[in-house]
Amino acid sequence: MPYALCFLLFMLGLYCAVVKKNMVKIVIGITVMEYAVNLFLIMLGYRSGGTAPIIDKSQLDAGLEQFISSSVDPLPQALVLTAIVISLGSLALMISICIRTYEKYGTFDITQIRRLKG
Amino acid sequence: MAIFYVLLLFMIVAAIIAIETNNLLSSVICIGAIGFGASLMFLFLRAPDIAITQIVVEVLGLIILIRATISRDLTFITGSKEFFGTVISVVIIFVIFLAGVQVFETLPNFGTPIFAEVPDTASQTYIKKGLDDTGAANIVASVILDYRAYDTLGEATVLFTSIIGAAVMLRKKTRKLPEDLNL
Amino acid sequence: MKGMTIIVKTISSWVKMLIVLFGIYIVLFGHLTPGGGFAGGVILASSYVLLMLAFGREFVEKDLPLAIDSKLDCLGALLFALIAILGFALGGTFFFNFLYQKYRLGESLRLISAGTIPLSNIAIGLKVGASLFMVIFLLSTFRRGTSANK
Amino acid sequence: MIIPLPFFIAVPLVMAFLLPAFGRGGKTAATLLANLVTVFLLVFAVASIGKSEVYEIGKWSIPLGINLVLDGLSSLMLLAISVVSAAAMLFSVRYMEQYTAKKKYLSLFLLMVAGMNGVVLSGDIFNLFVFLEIASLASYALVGFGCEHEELEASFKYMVLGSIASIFILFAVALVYGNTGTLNMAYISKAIQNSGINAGLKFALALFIVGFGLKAALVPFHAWLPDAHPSAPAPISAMLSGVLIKSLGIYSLVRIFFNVFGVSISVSWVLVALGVLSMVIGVFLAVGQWDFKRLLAYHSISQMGYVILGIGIGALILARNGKVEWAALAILGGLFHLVNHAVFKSLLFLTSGSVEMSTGTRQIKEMGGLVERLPFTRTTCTVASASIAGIPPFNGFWSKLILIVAAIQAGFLYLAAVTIIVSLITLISFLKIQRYVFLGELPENLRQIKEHKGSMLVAMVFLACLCVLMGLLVLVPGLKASILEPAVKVLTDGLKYSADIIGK
Repeated sequence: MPYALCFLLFMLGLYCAVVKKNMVKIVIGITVMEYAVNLFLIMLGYRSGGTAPIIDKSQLDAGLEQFISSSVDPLPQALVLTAIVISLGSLALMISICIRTYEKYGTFDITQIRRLKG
Repeated sequence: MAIFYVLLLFMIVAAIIAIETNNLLSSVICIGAIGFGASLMFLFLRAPDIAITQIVVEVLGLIILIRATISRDLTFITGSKEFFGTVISVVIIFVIFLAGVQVFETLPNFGTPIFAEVPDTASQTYIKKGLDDTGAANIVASVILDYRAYDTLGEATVLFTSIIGAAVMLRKKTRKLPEDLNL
Repeated sequence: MKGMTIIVKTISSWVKMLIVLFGIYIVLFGHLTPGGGFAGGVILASSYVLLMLAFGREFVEKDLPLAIDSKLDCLGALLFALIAILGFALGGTFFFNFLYQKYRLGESLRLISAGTIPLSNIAIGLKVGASLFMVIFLLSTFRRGTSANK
Repeated sequence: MIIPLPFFIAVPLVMAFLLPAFGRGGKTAATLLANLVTVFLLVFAVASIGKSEVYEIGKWSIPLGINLVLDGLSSLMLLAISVVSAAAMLFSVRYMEQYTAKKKYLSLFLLMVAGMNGVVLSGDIFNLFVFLEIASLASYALVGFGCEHEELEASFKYMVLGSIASIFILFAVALVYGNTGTLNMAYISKAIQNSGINAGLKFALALFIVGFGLKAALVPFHAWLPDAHPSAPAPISAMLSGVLIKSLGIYSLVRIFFNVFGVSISVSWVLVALGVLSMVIGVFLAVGQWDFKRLLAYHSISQMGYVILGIGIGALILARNGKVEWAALAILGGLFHLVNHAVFKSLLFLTSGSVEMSTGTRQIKEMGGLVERLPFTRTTCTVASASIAGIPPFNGFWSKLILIVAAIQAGFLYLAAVTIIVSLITLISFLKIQRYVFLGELPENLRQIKEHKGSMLVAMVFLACLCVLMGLLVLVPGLKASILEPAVKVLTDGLKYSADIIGK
């Protein structure tokens, strides 16, 4: 069930990116989609009542069995760390394109920015 | 468990407001709300690394987004909406949603991750041997900077690319004048 | 933009130190505690963003010129690539954790442990900090030109 | 001799990190170094022909670490990428003098090349996504490099659709991970063979098709291409049309479909349908265009249809357990057309750039009689046009012939007929270019223009020679056996991929 809510968030972002006519809104839609995917990945690795995949002194002294049987999946976390930075990079590039376009056209409305046909 | 539903619903409500409001600034602020919701969610999902990264990235991302909207002439969206097109898109997206929701039943239930069910997955090895193999107590760090360091090189490169790209897009003079061309 | 009042300036120049310290801590202890190069790098960048908001762009431009910032960006990326290539030169494969696998440097749960991981964190922190500061600086210095036509 | 595989990525990356740090005077040195890198990559791509290798990064055995895989298909793609990038880089030396920020341009160019090399060598599905993002982000910035009205609009459109495609791919990766618990392609394939494809994996495959289809601009996902490719500077158009849509779109799709998920009849029909749609709609949209580069861009969609059609027919035969030789012939046609298209389409875009730089316009109607002023450009353009229209003995003829023969052999007579008709319309469209651009009367305002020689000319002649000679790739058995057949074998072997990788 949490997966379905996460997918709903993804679809809301997709709706915003596809339907809206304002450049900043489109960027916002894409950002929402990225959040949804990141959340989905982390959820995949969650273990009920689990611990974070970081070993501290007390766990090391107690032997690692406890840690091994309760740690959540570290791999999706590594992937999401990568994905977050990628989305930040693409956000920066997208916003620069938006600002430059605004400077040229004086509007964020893509219905008014339509020099290219089809 | 309940906390996840609360946070997810909070994020969905914030997303709906962000999408439907006509004021770009409040839209951006709602994005901030989603981001902080996601950060809290990461914390409860036992991913402190991601929570920290998400929250700091969120702050910078908000600064970038606000920079795009503020100090522009219009922060309000005007203009008509194409009713027919919107309805069709909503219907299509709703159908994809209904089709997609079935898919999640093939996944293991929430709270019982796949890596613990299938024998010999990479993640199990990371947890068991991560400290011995790489010497890092933070298993996530050992994954991103040792086991899968190559991904991280790619990720740093993505950031580098986007910064160079942004510098290219925002440069002042873009073309040389014909008299400057010495061909 | 001349910046804000003297109170804000004074406080933010103190707070900036703390943020930089915190960022460095996050970067250096990335292999032991949550955090790491990315989070730390973003925190480092935000300290300069704070300065920029409080003092104005010209001040920051003097403190950390854009030319140097972009060189730092390249340097961070190159350092990370260098770690990868050193792994090749000393261990035979790309990204080989030569310091840990070969020389067994440091002991577990200490600052100096985990071989190349802290070094990679430092390189990434440098790179991320420099590049994110640069993009915000660029975005905020970009002024609407006169060529906007409707 | 073969260099360690990561160097295909590391060398352009390190150079790309280095170039923006050069001082004011370093432009010539930067250009020289960037050209050296592309030539270096070309040399080593040629040296890697016929080899196959699995490289485990950081000495972590899979699935712990990430592996790079060099097999026939990757090495074919590497060859195509390095040939086109060497020519486009050479062309840029002079062409990009029109713009400022050349060092940043060179850096982005090399990042794009590194991203594409990373995609074709990667054996890990998430790693493939990361490198796909590098190449995509670099291409978004390069499309808008001129920062004029149309360029910005095209760049934004491209970036929005491209980002949505990337997120779809990431979501599909997440679904695959959630269902199989691994990210390595070989292990995913093994898990799928053990437990079969469930609904989640089917949905992931659908997302992959949409995502990679968007990147490859197959009809109905083509909306961005006719804007983005003409707006970019000419060498970048050549790179985008020549190799980017192939390595990010077609290669990734084919790799995942054939080697990871395994061929199935329904998806093969989807590929055939996408191929026919792209072929027909692309060419009809192209005929009516009067903008030189826009016309070429629509032809790219159409020609990508040929590639995906050939591969789709091959997949269909394999999925029906038909004769492997027939499937191999269809796939050979598709892959050979892919390589040929990389060469002749990038040549066409380079010639259009040369024409645009001399005349200052892209509108075909404003040109005419350029054969007097631009004789070399005209010759190379004629060679490329003959290739794309499928006139013997140029390379396009051979691949189209193979495709038609394969379609007839497999019993798809109507597909063969469509292929021939589309080819004829392509011919008409390029006769139009010859007629209005190079023949006819020279307009008054173009009397004084002169041809740009030097590096631009060298790049064009290099590609034109390849257009003439590449027929040998199928005619000489030795070349065929060392370059094309290993690539075909990777696809016809299908799911044996995982056993090969895990076994090594």
